[in-house]
Amino acid sequence: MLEFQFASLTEFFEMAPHGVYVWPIYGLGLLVLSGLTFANARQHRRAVRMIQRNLEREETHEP
Amino acid sequence: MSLERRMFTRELKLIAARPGDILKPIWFLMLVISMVPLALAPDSDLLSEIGSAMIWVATLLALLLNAEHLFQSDFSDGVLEQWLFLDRPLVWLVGLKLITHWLFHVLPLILITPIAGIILSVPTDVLLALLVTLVIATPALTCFSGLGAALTLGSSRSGILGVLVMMPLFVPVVILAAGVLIRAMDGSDTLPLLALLGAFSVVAATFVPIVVSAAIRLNIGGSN
Amino acid sequence: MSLERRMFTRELKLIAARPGDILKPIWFLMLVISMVPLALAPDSDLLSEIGSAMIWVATLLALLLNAEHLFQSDFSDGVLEQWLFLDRPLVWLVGLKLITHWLFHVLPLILITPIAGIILSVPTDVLLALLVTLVIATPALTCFSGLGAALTLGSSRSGILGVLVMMPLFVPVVILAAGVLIRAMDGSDTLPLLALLGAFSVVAATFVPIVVSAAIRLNIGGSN
Amino acid sequence: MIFEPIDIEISDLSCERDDRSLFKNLSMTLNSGQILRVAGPNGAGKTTLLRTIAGLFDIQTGTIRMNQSPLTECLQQILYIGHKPQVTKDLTVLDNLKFLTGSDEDHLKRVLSDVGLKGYHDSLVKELSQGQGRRCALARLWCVEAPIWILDEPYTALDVEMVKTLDARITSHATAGGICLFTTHQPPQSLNYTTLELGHVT
Amino acid sequence: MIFEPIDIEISDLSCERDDRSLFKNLSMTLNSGQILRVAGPNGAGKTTLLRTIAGLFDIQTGTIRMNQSPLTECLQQILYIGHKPQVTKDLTVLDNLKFLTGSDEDHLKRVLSDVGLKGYHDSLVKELSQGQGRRCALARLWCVEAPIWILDEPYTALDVEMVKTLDARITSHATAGGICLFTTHQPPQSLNYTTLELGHVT
Amino acid sequence: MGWRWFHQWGSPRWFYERAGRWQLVCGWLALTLLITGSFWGLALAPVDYQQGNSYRIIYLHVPVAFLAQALYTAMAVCAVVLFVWKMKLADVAMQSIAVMGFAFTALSLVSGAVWGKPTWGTYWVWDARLTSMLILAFLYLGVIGLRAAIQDPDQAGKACGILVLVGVVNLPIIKYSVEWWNTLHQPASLKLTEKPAMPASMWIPLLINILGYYIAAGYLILGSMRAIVLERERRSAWVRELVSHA
Ligand code: HEM
Ligand SMILES: Nc1ncnc2c1ncn2[C@@H]1O[C@H](COP(=O)(O)OP(=O)(O)OP(=O)(O)O)[C@@H](O)[C@H]1O
Ligand SMILES: Nc1ncnc2c1ncn2[C@@H]1O[C@H](COP(=O)(O)OP(=O)(O)OP(=O)(O)O)[C@@H](O)[C@H]1O
Ligand SMILES: [Mg+2]
Ligand SMILES: [Mg+2]
Repeated sequence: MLEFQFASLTEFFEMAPHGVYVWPIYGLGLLVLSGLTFANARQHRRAVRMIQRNLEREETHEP
Repeated sequence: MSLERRMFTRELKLIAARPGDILKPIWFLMLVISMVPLALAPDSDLLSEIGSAMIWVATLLALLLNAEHLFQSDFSDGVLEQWLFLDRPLVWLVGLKLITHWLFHVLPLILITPIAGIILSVPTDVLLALLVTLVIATPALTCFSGLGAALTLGSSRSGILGVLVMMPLFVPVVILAAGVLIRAMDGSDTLPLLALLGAFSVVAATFVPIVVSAAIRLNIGGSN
Repeated sequence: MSLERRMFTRELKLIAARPGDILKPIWFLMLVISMVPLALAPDSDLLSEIGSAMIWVATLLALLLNAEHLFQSDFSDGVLEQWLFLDRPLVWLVGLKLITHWLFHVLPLILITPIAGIILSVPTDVLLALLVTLVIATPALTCFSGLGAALTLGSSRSGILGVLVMMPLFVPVVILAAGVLIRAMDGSDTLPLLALLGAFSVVAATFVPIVVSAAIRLNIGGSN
Repeated sequence: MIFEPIDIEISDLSCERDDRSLFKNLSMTLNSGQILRVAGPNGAGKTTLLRTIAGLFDIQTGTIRMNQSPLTECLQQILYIGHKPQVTKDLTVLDNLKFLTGSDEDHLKRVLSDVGLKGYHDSLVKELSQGQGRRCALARLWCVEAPIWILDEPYTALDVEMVKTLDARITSHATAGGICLFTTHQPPQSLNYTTLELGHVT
Repeated sequence: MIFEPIDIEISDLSCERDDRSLFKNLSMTLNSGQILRVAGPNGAGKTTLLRTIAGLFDIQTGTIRMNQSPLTECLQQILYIGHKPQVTKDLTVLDNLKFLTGSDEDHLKRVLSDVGLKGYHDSLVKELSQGQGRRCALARLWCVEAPIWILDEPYTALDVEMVKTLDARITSHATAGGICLFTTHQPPQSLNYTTLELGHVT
Repeated sequence: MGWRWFHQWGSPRWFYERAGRWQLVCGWLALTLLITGSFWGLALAPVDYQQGNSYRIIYLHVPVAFLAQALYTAMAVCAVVLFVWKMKLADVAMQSIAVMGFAFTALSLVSGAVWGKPTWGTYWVWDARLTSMLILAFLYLGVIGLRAAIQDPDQAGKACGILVLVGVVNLPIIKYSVEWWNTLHQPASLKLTEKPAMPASMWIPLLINILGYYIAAGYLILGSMRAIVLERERRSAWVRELVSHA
């Protein structure tokens, strides 16, 4: 039941005649998922950095 | 003078002071309507086919432009926050405001549509159906755009944001109205659809003021 | 930092602070475009016939919404009157402002039209012609709406009034653009009309800033 | 006219804004006849406190009660005049006051001459000078029967004479058993008041 | 820094607004180092006069010349701060000042700590209190090299401390050979100025 | 026990600490499922005799479309929780779900449109399902736009909550009216393929991917919620301690 449906890898990537439709979509899906992951990580990092900056600021103001 | 009459006369005075508030949307409507034949070829069959739909869309847009200012200037002048100190529930005042808005700002737009219909050569019976749908549907549209306006009071340059936020909610109304118009062109029975539209408006007019007053209270809380 | 760079960075900062200023017109455009089929029947033949004209009208409206704020908030904050004290002629600053406006607020609208074209099933070659007309015609439209915005600075709730005042000036542009689109649908030669459109834009871009700066000076004189 | 006795009881009120604590565990009672000036440097939280008491800014922690009942039920007892103009620029002076106070025209005209706007009743507010606009907003103090006045920088843009007139009006309000809370940076000369100092921040 | 000698010559200036004559045949000369307070009750025409001198309001009759040349050619010499906020609410304090003054960031940060806005440089102006917003607008006085200052009610909403700071700044500007025109209703204590009284009207 | 469990969600700290672990689990699980499902769908599943290879888009399109709709419901639940129990975490969830929801809606629109080209010969038709999906995208956009426009986070949260709830009341009405609009006049000339009697080797990977995308959405939402919690709680002692140790 589970066998590779294409004769060769090139044929797999060609996915004749619909490769141009299928692959970009999966590429886009990957892009969206990884993009969101990355964006979350960045937002987290920025929050941490902002809090650190605030802490430092307070230290300089305190004495 | 009762508070209700005061609000009413104030609205009239405001209109007298800024007639543009009423005239602008009418003007806008007429301009959109006259741009359409210019941008299309002057083919009157095509025009009369799409005419009534165009008038609906244009009226919708004019309505939205109208609603943009529903609460904004009173809010930034600090007059809106004075509503909280009046001895009427806020919902009541909001309802009153929406009613006067419909009367003074929406009704004139509806009354102007026959002219637009003539420009786009819309057949008379369809025009009649158009007028009826507008009268029945606009209360719901007014309520929704009021909600949009109230929700976005807190942002400094909301402009048409409130309207955009509410646009998806207009879809059922537009579709129902389009249905009425299509049936009117066919000559088939429009009553069931009109009843549905009416029900929509009644429900909106009942519940939306409550939500609007919550939104207003919310936004007053955050301002200075 | 030179004044020109300061104005430019300020514009960028403002966009970052209120991304809505750019996004709202785009959003508006898409909503108008999707309202049209809802109000009409979902008939793709009819749609593709009127599609490009609808996109033109909708883009025009989005542009107007855009221009509404061109000078208004700077005027009421009192920042605009500070322009008079800068060591550049006012015309120069106005021209700069109009250019940045076109770049940051109009160009994005043009770039979004292909999507609108797909939704309304506009054929590809017509879509291309549409894009070209938009790029050529919008400088003129931007100038005119800037003039409208400047003329109505004095009235407290000008809103889109200024733009409406200018609408008659848009008519020749719309007619020329419609001509280009109709010829593109036919497959005939569009070049002469495009040249005419281009000439219109060049003339507008040369002279309108002078008039705009006069209008601004006028309105500053009347305010407190 | 004499007001019913009234009291405002503030207990344990705290407020934090923009990550900074403005006031903490503020408790006090205001009684009929009291005039309270909220003082403090720019950004201390005076406006925020006044808006909280007026019910325009949500209480973060603590309670405010008027005559034992919660604030939200007594808002009609309050007259609040804040930073914002509180009047509509495109309406005439008279129309603005008619809407806000509900008084009749004759009374309003008398009030307008009290606040030095005689002859300006059918000017649009946008045609007035800064100080005249403030006078128009303050004219409400001569019309309304609310016992609790909350005034945020009422003296802004007023000339010396109008400052005196306003002082006199506040005093007579307190004498009649009303309460007045206000803020200002220049301590008024001809007024008897207690001061609440909000912390130094800027 | 010392300014070049400068003079403003006003002759026969008259203005009528809203059917009322505000000032008539006003003539005077302002020289380097002079501080002039324009006084008068609300609606006397102080703002109108200041805006006329700043070139923002058209001269109705009379002439204004600066160093013998007409006003319109010398506008870059003027720094005008009026009733309006003069800053953009949606931008940060720093961005506003960068645009208005063209100074660099380090200098601006020093200025901000001078006007008591230390640590607020990247707050949006709309998040500031009333007085903090005014401080931001006034910070320009610490940056700009224009010799002629025209300030319309600069003390509005400022607390006592900031009033002193501003007085000191105006004094040092005059010492450097600049000219300052301003209006206010509370005469500032620690400032040497001459007064121009505009007619009583209200 | 149930009540205490519910209460814990009121504590941002508790959430922040747990969510880190759940996120990790979800992430790896989703990755495994998605790789398995997608590879199976792309390479191992048999070719559709009608549509050829283009049908393989189904393994992305359908899960994403399901998710787009489910997330709006989730957002509405959060709005209710926000208003009834005043739970701040619900607002945080609403904020992150709006973004993810819009992303998935857009993805399903694009994947559907691209799929439409080989099957229908056009990118877009005004089919009922497509239209209501477009409107769903606008609804998400409204929530995002409203939040971005209002400065104060608490206020923005409440305003968005109102909008979401009004939207959820309208969603069935929209869906119903759009369907009715589309079938009113002309029978839809093109239809989404009716559910074919798929062989197991076709639907098993679909099921795997559906599960995978749901878990991936969970992973993404948890991640963005953690960031937002940290930002909003920046003043509290536990966050300061956490950051200064980091
Ligand atoms: C922009 C275009 C499209 C959009 C917005 C869209 C949207 C959707 C939605 C929302 C669903 C979920 C329906 C549900 O909840 O039951 C769905 C399912 C599905 N779509 Fe699409 N679709 C699009 C184009 C297509 C195309 C071109 C095809 C194939 C020819 C397709 C095939 C399917 C299939 C097979 C399902 C699963 C059917 C089911 O389980 O009910 N879609 N689509
Ligand atoms: N809209 C806002 N958003 C966020 N923070 C704000 C907002 N308005 C004020 N603040 C903050 O709250 C603090 C107190 O502001 P408030 O307006 O109560 O001060 P104030 O005492 O009235 O000052 P002033 O004398 O300048 O009027 C300010 O320091 C400011 O940083
Ligand atoms: N926009 C306007 N249109 C018409 N008349 C105006 C306008 N602005 C002001 N005036 C009139 O001009 C007069 C002077 O106004 P101005 O603003 O110069 O007064 P001012 O001395 O600055 O008063 P204040 O102390 O209140 O600021 C006012 O009495 C007013 O009636
Ligand atoms: Mg204050
Ligand atoms: Mg003045």
